[in-house]
Amino acid sequence: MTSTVNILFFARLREKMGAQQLALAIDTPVSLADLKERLGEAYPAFAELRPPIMAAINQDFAPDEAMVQAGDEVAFFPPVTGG
Amino acid sequence: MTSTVNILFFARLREKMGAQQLALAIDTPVSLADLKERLGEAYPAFAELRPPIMAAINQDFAPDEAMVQAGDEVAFFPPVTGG
Amino acid sequence: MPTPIVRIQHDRFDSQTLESLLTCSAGCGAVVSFIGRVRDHGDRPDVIGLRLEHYPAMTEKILRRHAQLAFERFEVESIVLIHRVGELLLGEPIVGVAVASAHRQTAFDTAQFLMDFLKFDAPFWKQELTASGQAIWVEQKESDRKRRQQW
Amino acid sequence: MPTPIVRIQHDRFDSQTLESLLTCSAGCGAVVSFIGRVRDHGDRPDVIGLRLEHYPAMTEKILRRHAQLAFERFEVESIVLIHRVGELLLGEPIVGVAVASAHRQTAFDTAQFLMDFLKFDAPFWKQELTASGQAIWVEQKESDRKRRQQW
Repeated sequence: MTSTVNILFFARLREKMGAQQLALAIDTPVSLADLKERLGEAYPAFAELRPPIMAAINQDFAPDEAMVQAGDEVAFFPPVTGG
Repeated sequence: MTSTVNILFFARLREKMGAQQLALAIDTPVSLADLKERLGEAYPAFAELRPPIMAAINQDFAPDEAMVQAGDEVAFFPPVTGG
Repeated sequence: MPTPIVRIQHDRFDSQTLESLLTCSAGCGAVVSFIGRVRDHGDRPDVIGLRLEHYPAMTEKILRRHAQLAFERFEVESIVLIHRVGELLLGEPIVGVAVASAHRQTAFDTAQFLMDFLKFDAPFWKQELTASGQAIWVEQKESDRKRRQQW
Repeated sequence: MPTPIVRIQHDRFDSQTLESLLTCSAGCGAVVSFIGRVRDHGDRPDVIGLRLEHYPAMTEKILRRHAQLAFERFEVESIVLIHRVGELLLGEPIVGVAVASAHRQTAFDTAQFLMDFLKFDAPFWKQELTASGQAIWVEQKESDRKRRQQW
């Protein structure tokens, strides 16, 4: 089933992507690793982002193996530097 | 040389001695241990104080071997409980 | 379990703000507070301020979870967490943590636990603003990673 | 070396008092404060307050020396120590410590160092006042002796 996944970018990644948010049409469920692969194909700027890149699914940190479901909110960002 | 040493008591010791302060005529210099011995002879209440008893000479903690000079201020008190 | 007070705000705050939000019953013997401020020596010497970005929905969720973890782990009565976002000048408070507990050591441990977690897990990103008009992203520090892992 | 602010007083104080006495330059990134309060569970369950006695000349000398030791040992910018004497009611602050430093861990360590020393070396003695009109001297805690020795 093809769904639209909402993807957010923060800080340096937001700047490099030139967008805070974009939507990706993708078959779900899909692993975060596969979603990143597809995102890099659709947006060359994503493929060029240099690591480390952190990810969150529905506002929780998520590893590459985590599954993204239809309607989930995915976010990519650099290591945090608050406090 | 016989001097007058000023002696202070605090907290439980002050209550047991019934005095905040007393003067003792004693040959100086004298070790704190000897001064305590003489104090116990002159004031039976002092001999009856139960340990632990801390001592200070001129507002610094002092062990039994420390020497008391003429004009020094000696203080006896229980372990501290501030903060 | 008590509810932590979590605030993410543009407005300045001070120790009085933290104290007024903290609950401290008759059994509360110790209050520890920490305030982090914008320093003039960040990664760059000519920094004149910071700009703080965050991921609003996640920030609040993570900070509340940290506080819940602290309530499970330590015997504390009340926790306040304040983190600022937006543009901050030198000397201004960035982050504030206050903890009330029956005991001193517990209050100190909890405040440090909360700060160590926050530094590593809360989705805030800092840019240093320099006198020459640059805005440069701050890198995460290895020392913060180590502190987080010690718990 | 900086001069610590040391106050021994009857009057109440709060976090605002500590903050206002603390010096915090542009290089100061961290402020840690501790406030100890009168609890309703001291050695006795029916305590309604405390009476604090001290040895004035020695108290001031010892607290200043503790602060000097802290300045020698830790890279801190400013230290404030306030200790109350006289009669205190439940919930009132007894002791306050505030430390300003460039770094968070240093500020936390210094505040704990100061409290651990104060608990064991500063000539204050506490009496618990009970509902039944008794005034009972508090005993020194073994845990405080151990904390002091760890430094």
